[in-house]
Amino acid sequence: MSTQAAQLTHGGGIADHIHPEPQGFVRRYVFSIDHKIIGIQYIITAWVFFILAGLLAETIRTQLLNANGGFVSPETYNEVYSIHGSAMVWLVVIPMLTGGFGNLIFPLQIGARDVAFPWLNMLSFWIFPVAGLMLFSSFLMGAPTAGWTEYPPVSLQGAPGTSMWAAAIFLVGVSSTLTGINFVVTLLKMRAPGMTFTRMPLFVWGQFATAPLLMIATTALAAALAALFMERVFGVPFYDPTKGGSPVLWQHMFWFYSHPAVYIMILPAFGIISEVLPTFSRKPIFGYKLIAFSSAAIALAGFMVWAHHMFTSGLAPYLQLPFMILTFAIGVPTGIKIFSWTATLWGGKIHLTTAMLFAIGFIALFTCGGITGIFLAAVPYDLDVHGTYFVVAHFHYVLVGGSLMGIFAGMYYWFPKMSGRLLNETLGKIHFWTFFVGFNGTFLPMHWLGVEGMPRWVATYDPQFEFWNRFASVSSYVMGIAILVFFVNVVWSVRNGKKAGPNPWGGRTLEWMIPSPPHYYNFKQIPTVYGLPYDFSHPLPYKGLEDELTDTPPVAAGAH
Amino acid sequence: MVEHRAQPVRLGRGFWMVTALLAVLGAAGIVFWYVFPLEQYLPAAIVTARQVDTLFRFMAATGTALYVFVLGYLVYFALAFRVRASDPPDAIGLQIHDNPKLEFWWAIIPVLFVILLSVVSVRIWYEIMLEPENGIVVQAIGHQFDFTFRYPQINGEISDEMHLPVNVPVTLNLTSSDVIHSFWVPAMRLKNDTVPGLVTTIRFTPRLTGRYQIICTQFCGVLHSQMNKQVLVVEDKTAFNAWYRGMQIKNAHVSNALPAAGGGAISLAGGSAPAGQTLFQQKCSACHAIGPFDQRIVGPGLKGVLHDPAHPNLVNGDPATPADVAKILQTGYTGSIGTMPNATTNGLSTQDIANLVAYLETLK
Amino acid sequence: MAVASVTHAGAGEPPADRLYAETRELRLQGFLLFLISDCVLFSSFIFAYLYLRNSGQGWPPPGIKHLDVAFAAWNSVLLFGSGATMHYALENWKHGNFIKYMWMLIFTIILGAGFLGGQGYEYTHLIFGEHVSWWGSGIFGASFFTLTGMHGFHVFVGVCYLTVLLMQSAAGVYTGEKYFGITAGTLYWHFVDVIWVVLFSIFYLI
Amino acid sequence: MHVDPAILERTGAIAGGLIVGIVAIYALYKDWATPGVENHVFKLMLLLLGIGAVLAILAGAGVLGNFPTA
Repeated sequence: MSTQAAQLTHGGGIADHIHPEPQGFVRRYVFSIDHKIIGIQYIITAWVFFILAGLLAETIRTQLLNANGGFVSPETYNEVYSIHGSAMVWLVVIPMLTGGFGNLIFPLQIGARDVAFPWLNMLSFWIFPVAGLMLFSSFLMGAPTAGWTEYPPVSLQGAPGTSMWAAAIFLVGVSSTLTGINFVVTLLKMRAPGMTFTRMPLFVWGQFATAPLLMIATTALAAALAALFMERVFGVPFYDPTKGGSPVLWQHMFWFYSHPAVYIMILPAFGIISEVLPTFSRKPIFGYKLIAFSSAAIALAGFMVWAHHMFTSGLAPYLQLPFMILTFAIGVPTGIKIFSWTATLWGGKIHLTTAMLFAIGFIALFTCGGITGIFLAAVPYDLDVHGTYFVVAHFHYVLVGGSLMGIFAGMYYWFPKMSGRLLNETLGKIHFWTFFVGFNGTFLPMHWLGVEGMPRWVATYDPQFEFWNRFASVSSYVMGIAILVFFVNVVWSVRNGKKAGPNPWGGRTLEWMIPSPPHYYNFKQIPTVYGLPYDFSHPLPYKGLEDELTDTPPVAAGAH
Repeated sequence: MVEHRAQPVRLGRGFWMVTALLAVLGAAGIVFWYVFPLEQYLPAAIVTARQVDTLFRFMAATGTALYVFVLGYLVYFALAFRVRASDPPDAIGLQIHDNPKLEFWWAIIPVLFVILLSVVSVRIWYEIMLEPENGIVVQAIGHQFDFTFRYPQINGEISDEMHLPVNVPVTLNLTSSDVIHSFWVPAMRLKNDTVPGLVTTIRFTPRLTGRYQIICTQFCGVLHSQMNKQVLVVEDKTAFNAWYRGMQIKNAHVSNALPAAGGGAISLAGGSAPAGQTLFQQKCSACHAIGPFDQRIVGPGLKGVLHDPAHPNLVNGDPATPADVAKILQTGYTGSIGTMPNATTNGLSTQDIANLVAYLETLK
Repeated sequence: MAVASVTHAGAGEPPADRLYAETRELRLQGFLLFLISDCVLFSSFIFAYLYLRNSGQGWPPPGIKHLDVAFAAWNSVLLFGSGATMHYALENWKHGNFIKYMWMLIFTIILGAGFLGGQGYEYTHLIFGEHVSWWGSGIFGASFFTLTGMHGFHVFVGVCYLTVLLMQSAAGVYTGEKYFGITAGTLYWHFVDVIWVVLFSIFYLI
Repeated sequence: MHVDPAILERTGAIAGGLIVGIVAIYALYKDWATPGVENHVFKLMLLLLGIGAVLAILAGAGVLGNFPTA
């Protein structure tokens, strides 16, 4: 079917259908089927888990203040970093970017009244906090200790909590899969009239590249986890070599999911950046099509490189080269994106708001993480630094310097659409600079710690590394303070922040054309789209939005 | 959007000055990585370690240069094009959508770089993979939580230090008795996992005498952090031979984890190979392939176990004798390469054992 | 244009109710995507099975009895037949022969239940037969019972769903153009069949 | 007289396989022109169903999967 045919048109269809507004606190704010409320629920839940996982991170750094540890026992330490990793990946970054900002923003940006399956949406949200609690409750019965990757056979020896971990991650997977299905259908079927693929905002493109990954890759992980669970609980041999199983099988199945998962965690952040940059440069994004299609290319290629996590796992040598070269190749579309973002700044009228600072910080830090990623993709060098702190530094530059910075940019940019108010800019700038300094202080030294021979997953380490570890730990406390500032800012601004009005930033995508926070039905009338949103010198490419900011009732409200 | 094409898109003097500055900084970065004395911080103990360093210098230099430019332009643009107080509130930037020529070039340049990097890495990869096979064969076995080492003609497992002669090619067979560990010597810039039920091999040639730390880099249990106590000693030939002979004498009495045969030796006379073959299919082939030693299922492959002198022996330096095999079949085996149940568990009569040995004799 | 796409997806003539037609379109796509991800779940386990199977050891492992191909073939025919009947159930619905539709649905349910019975019979023989190969006993049991068990569960769910469908149809829930439930049931049932085609060949034939 | 159940199963498999296969292919031929997403899926499924029937026939006839039962 053609792109056009996939879109809605007016005349008695979904485009003009408005559900009656749900009444009562529970139906509105707890078991709500409104994508905006669900998005906010996701974001809040994810931040709560972020606090817990962040405390675990500070525990890790405190343990590493001294070469011989001593803050917590090695057992506890192993549990702490395992849960820290799992929680940050599955309970914070992925839900925040897909379920959270995805739900909150992209239906608005494509001019829809809700996602395709609101009830499914509610279901997949409510699975998520349950799974999160299960994950953290594994502490009570002895949490998993083998890191977020839980390689067998050592994870087969792990404490009972490991089974709980597997079950929890399985549930998160179900939630993501449902979200993925929901988003794909919404994106294919519920775009406003005239919103062709090449007119979609880039955040939508980010979600569009991510949703299929959520839908497909996560299921592969579900299988691996189910097998691990069965082997641990019922003794069904899949991974145990003494029963004919293969430990390497887990690594294949796990990374076949977890490499796409890396893109699940970064592509939506790319999208956020690609919205923030043009808005605050008052300038079209540079090379719209390149950015959009490179997202798709990265998502696709993400399925073909998983074994680059397994260069030292006894993988057949002839398999190493294709995976190495394919991984190098992914650097190309990523590099193109970075160049395009940088070029977007050139000749703009740049407003250095907090969101913009975070966007620029994102490019700076993510580029560093990307370059070290190329290092690790080169087999000969990976054979050296694999499993060392160099790897830790690399993926924290990508996930904290990349995804988390993107999330912060999104928080400052779209906070009006959640609360109707602006976050405080002064606190925001303090937050940015302390975070930026603290982040680099924490993770930059890890590069040379790894190269000089400090392995991952260690509760104690060689005294020669003590200085830089202390440096990193102290800097991590600075990061902690920055996060504190952020939460103070949020809590304060929800009540006392400056009223935002519909469009505080001069944005041109559809979500800025309607009041903040939007009505439950989003649009009084579904607009018709005539072009890309980013032409600042043009009149807005939308029709049918005249009444949005007046108090006329919505068209066809209460129909059906 | 046609009217925007008309807009003058001119790069100002500031841009070129900044570009020049960044070029200087980038060049400085490149020079830095090529003069940086890596080996002062981490000696290159084996031949290929220097190639890995070459690769590292290459990637670090190009990466730094690239990063300097991205970061520099980022900061410069952000400052140079920020809104001034003088700007009207609705001021907009230059409405440039794209620039095909520019995009073409910055798509092509990374592609070329990727090709170049692939060529470099593949060449170095070959040098690592194609290290000579002749020379000394050592087996390193990962345990929770240490490594042990087996040498030809030395009984038992050496668990404190791993000795190697300098300038002699080494074939290191890695395996594990419990979970996945990873054998890493930072000074060798080389690591590989020790996977239970699998034998992985790395080859290298030590080029510097000295003592180097062996570190486990794959989480293997609660004391993983402690699994870095072993030392790799690279020493000259005479010192190595002295140590080697010393170990042979010291471990002469070590029984190689092979318990004394209960109930005296089994008479292997009258063993029938065909009967043994059927038996092998039923009782043994679940764990043992009829293939080379490396072809692991659970236990090692048994092809040529009694003939091939190059077969990594089950027990010690001497090629396994029928009596050894009979003992193992009778009393079972517990050691670094795994665990094998004894005759009672396997339900083997002495005649069965005789048949099996007779069959194994036929595997040449 | 959307009208066109919607009518195409339906049985033929343009639908009376535009909102239903578009909602149906969404549900259809969602359901297909669900089947795709379910397919990935099966594929992962199949990958695991083939990976373990080729990990050096002969197959099936010594001491494990070969599966009873003749019986499995017969049993598979039951399931495949149910696929055919289900297809004609939908066809009959589209052409408005309600009675035939009901009969076809009933046949489908019977055949599906028959397949489940056959699987139960096979399981009991494998588990209590002379060559014990329960799933704790090794990778053969693990992969065989996991995959066929998973598929059996899908069949079970399908039978239940079709039964509900039968009752709903009897109660006249589905009318004229509004029969997405039946379409979904057919899709799901076909999916279960096709998965079995794969499992049958990888476990019994190669 | 006593009949080996395997014979019955095999004949049943062949006969049933023939019926299902013919029905599936015929349905496929009839639906060939139908437009729309789910109809395309149906056609794919019918094709695979036919293949399944063929496999069943071959298995029943002992062409495929005739292992020496250990």
